[in-house]
Amino acid sequence: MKDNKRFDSTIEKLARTTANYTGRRSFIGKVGMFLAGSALLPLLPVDRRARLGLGEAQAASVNSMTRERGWVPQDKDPQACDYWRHCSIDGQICDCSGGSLTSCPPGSSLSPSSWVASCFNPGDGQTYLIAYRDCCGKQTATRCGCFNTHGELPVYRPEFNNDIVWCFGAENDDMTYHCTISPVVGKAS
Amino acid sequence: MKDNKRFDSTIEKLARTTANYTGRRSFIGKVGMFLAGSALLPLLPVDRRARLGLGEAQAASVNSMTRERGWVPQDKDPQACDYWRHCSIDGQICDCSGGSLTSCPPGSSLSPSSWVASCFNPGDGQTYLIAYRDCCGKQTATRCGCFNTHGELPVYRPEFNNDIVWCFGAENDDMTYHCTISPVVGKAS
Amino acid sequence: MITLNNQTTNGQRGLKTRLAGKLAIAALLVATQPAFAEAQKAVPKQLATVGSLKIDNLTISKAPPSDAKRFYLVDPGHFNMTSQTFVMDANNSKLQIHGIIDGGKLPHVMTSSTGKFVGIANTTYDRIAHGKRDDYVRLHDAQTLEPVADIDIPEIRFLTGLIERLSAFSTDDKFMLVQQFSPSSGVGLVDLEQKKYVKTMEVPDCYHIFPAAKQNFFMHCRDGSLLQVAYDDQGNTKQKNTKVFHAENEYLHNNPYYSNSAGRLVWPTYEGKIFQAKLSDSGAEFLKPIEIFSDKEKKEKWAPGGWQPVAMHKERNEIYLLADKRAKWTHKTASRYVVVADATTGKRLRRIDMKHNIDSIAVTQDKNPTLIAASLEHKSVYTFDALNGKPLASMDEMGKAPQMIVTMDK
Amino acid sequence: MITLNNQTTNGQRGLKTRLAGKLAIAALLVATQPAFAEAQKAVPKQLATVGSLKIDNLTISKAPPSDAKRFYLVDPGHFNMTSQTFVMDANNSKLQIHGIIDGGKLPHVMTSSTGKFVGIANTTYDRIAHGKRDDYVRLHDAQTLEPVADIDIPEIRFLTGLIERLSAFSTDDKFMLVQQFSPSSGVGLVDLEQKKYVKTMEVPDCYHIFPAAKQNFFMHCRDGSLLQVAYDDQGNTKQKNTKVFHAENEYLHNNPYYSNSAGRLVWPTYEGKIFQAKLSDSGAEFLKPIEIFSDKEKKEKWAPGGWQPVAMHKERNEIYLLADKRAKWTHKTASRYVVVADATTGKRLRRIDMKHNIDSIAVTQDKNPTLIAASLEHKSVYTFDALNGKPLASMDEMGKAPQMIVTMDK
Repeated sequence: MKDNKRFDSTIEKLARTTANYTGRRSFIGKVGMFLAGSALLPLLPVDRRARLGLGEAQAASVNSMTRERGWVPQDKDPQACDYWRHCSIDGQICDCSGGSLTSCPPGSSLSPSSWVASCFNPGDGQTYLIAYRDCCGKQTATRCGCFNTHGELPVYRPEFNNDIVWCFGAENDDMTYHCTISPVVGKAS
Repeated sequence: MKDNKRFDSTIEKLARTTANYTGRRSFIGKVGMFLAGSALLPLLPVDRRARLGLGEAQAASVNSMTRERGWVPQDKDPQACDYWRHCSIDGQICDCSGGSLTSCPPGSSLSPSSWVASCFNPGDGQTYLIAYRDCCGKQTATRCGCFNTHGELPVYRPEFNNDIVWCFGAENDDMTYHCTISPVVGKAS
Repeated sequence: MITLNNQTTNGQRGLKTRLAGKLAIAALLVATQPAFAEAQKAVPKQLATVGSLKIDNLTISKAPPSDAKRFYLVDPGHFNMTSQTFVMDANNSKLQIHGIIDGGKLPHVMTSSTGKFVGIANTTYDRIAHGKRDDYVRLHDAQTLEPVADIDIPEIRFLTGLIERLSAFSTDDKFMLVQQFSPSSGVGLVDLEQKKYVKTMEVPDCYHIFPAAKQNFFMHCRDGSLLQVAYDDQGNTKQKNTKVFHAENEYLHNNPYYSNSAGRLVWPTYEGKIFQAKLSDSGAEFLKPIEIFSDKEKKEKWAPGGWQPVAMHKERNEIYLLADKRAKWTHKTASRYVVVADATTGKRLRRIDMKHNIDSIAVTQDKNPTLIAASLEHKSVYTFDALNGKPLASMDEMGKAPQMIVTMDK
Repeated sequence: MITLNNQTTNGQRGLKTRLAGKLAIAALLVATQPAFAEAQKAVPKQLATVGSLKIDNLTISKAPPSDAKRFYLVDPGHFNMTSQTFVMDANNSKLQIHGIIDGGKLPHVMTSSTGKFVGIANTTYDRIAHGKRDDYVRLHDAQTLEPVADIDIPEIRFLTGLIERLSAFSTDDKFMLVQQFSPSSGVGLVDLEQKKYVKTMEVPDCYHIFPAAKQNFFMHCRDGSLLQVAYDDQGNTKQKNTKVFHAENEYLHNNPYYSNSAGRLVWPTYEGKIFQAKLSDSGAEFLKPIEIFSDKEKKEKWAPGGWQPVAMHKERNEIYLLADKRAKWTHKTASRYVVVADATTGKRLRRIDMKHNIDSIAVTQDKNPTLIAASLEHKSVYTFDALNGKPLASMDEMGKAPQMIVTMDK
């Protein structure tokens, strides 16, 4: 996870300045972020359907970060809270309730707005930018509650804050949280 | 609890016939119930405030009837689900959320309708008629969930059925269940 | 392809584009169009660009078409103001969750005979659990789960811990029938095709709604008879009672098994006697009651118990009863076993040990039936091969109180 | 005195009165008047007499007057559509629950300076989590818990995991201020006396609302400054920024301590540095920041963490910080300890081991202060003597996610 710290540092600064009306730092001088196109995205090694075939679909919501150990990601099980892409999720994993890592469950609506985090993938040793999207317009899903805060910033840095109901711009403007998907936006070099 | 069986038997018949438009049994021939006035009610030996003084107000919702043992009442702790008056309660004990055995919590409304059961008091060896009243107009209270079915009858015998939201006639007709109180109506001889 | 929504780059400075070296791709991204043109207004303008990244290939999932293995698991959260219905299937010996449909207090969930939609009758209040009450029925597409109809009804729903047949679709899915209890007994008639409420039909002191063909339904009355009601499109009724078919001290469980298509009613008592009837527009045919437990078993305290204690596989003519050894008056306490009996002879066929405390059971109607079991204690659903009892799959975190299983009738 | 409601005795037979022997009292009862005359219509007529027994001396409880030990424990159920606020007090070293007030999604709970009422800002939807949104504010009497005002506001509430100061009463309880985030930053002004919404006042990219006297409030802006806003009754504002008082990488926790009456702001960073200010209509006075942990403790990984991590006892000038040894980026994970420091010197006064994983803390402002601690894990609230750390009382089953403690300011 050696890349992680530097990336956190740069992306934080991007956020504080780009939307700051009275910002005191130059945007250009600080940005060190590099977003690679989706063509570079790795194929995920996980087939979540295969997992269900084991016969026991038990939510792994306890596997979130702990006070003592912090964030220790794995790359095998996207329905578990310690799956690497979920490093800054706060809510429910859609994959456990009829959605997937990149799709909302039927009948919910996908918000166009997001908070972001850089998450380290232990499978390939790379760090990626995840733009969490909330699926909205339904009550909170019940499965796979997941509360991670790796790189999570306070509410005055909203792009990095996972407490906000991120349903801005969702259909009908229903500001109601159902669950969260964890799409990769690009690689953080 | 020797009196209990006979009382159950008689009170059941009362219910089936009194409200039955096409009933086949005579009301008069069957009623063996005897309701004593409230002057005969025993003073409760329990001071619930004293209990709180112990410093730990832990809900005893697990102490309800079990499949193996059935209903085994006690007369010491009215906030516990196995307290004798709660023999046919289905919901939350108001005493745990700002009410008492005979009062609804602030801001809720008292329903004038009730289901009833005959409950055996191990303290004095007597059986009493309890007319459960629901407190209404609020979301379900969170504390002291209690699911007992001693003498509980199916929905087509509604006066003895505890599944119904018993808020008929409550203020504003809010058919919303908050919690239940367990007042004694009289002694069943 | 990734784009950045540059509508957020206003303010005193805006997003500069003098980028170099590694930033070339980022610059490219910024230059493209805003992410969601129609949604721009609602995305807060103080968000930085990273707050509204456009990402392709994000979708809304769609459930597969409903088949014989589809089922709905209803979680009313005990007496919660809101409820959730899990949309699931048991295909391929697995358990899949396809989504969740919201509902109000103590919802009635009804599947259509074709499986194309599922209906939920709801009650809400405009101030949480207080204020103005609103009763309505929503029909949801079985694949998108989106509401396809939202029909207002009078505020008459009889609110109880979930009893399945207090609302029902007619056998042809053209009407919905909904029980009123207060201020008097009635059945509301909803025309689903015209999406309108017709009227509340008066009935005597009877409960449950068991639809039969040609605009008939049956109810069960306090005295132990059934009431047959025929209704026309305007809600005019003809009513007649059957004989009293069970004794006063033979208490029938709240949730019997009933099939809209077959008119088959299977109704256990607290002690394990099972009454059966075939209901049709020409009347009720009562079958010979079955004693599901032997005298020896009764002495060992075997009796049914749970919330939804009985199921039937129609083609196999098998009755499934949730049961265990139990003390008197524990008729709603969870059980660990299912006993299976021939519906005609009452002969015991097998017993399935589910190894968990189970409150509700159902059986799919296909040739390789699945036994579905829900547990309040574990907030989980379990499946078993209904023929050999082998455990197949399970799923946890099914809400607060997953209490009712609604399966397909065919 | 017991009476039976004989309004249910109609039907084909009615309730006969030919009673004898032991039945004499029952007969007497039946002869008396109906139980609740005004409610008769709604009590189902098919109920037998036993379904509407009149019982005297049944009441609705009333909470004692609010005092310094009164507090409110808010359970939003994480992101649940409905919420519950427990009305409690910590008098006599005990914990008493006086009732529950319902709320909508992610409510903001505000106590009035007199303690006479408590306000809850709510958001609801008319189709559970969907459809028509309604934002409103309700004021509840602190003893009856009944709503005494219900004020409609535009649908602007900024919905987040509970952050206490996104809505606030003005220091004189005449106004309520409520933050808007989308589509742009704003603060809604509600006139509580006239029970009407005034307007949404535009503000820059700033967060939280800290009221000061004479119709002023402060917000905290993205760049690290405070924004002072003075408003008149019509919502016209004068705005100015203070200096930037903390560095960009000094992340401030979401829930600072703030006192309306004293204008005292206490705000810890993720790493335990505590910024302080005194806010008034004449501006912000920044105090010298405190490092709450020694270098040695920092090496041992001591840092604050939890949801509501800081409290202050004003008269004693003591800061209470929820803290534990922890890995980086676990700033919201529960902690087991409270460290107490002098607010001026930063000197460590004591450390309290709460022996449970605690998410939120608060301290009462009386002379024998109580430390109140809430645990999401245990769904419980605990109290401790704030001066010697002795455990006093606890109460369990406090909903789904008891996350925020709102105490009296005085």
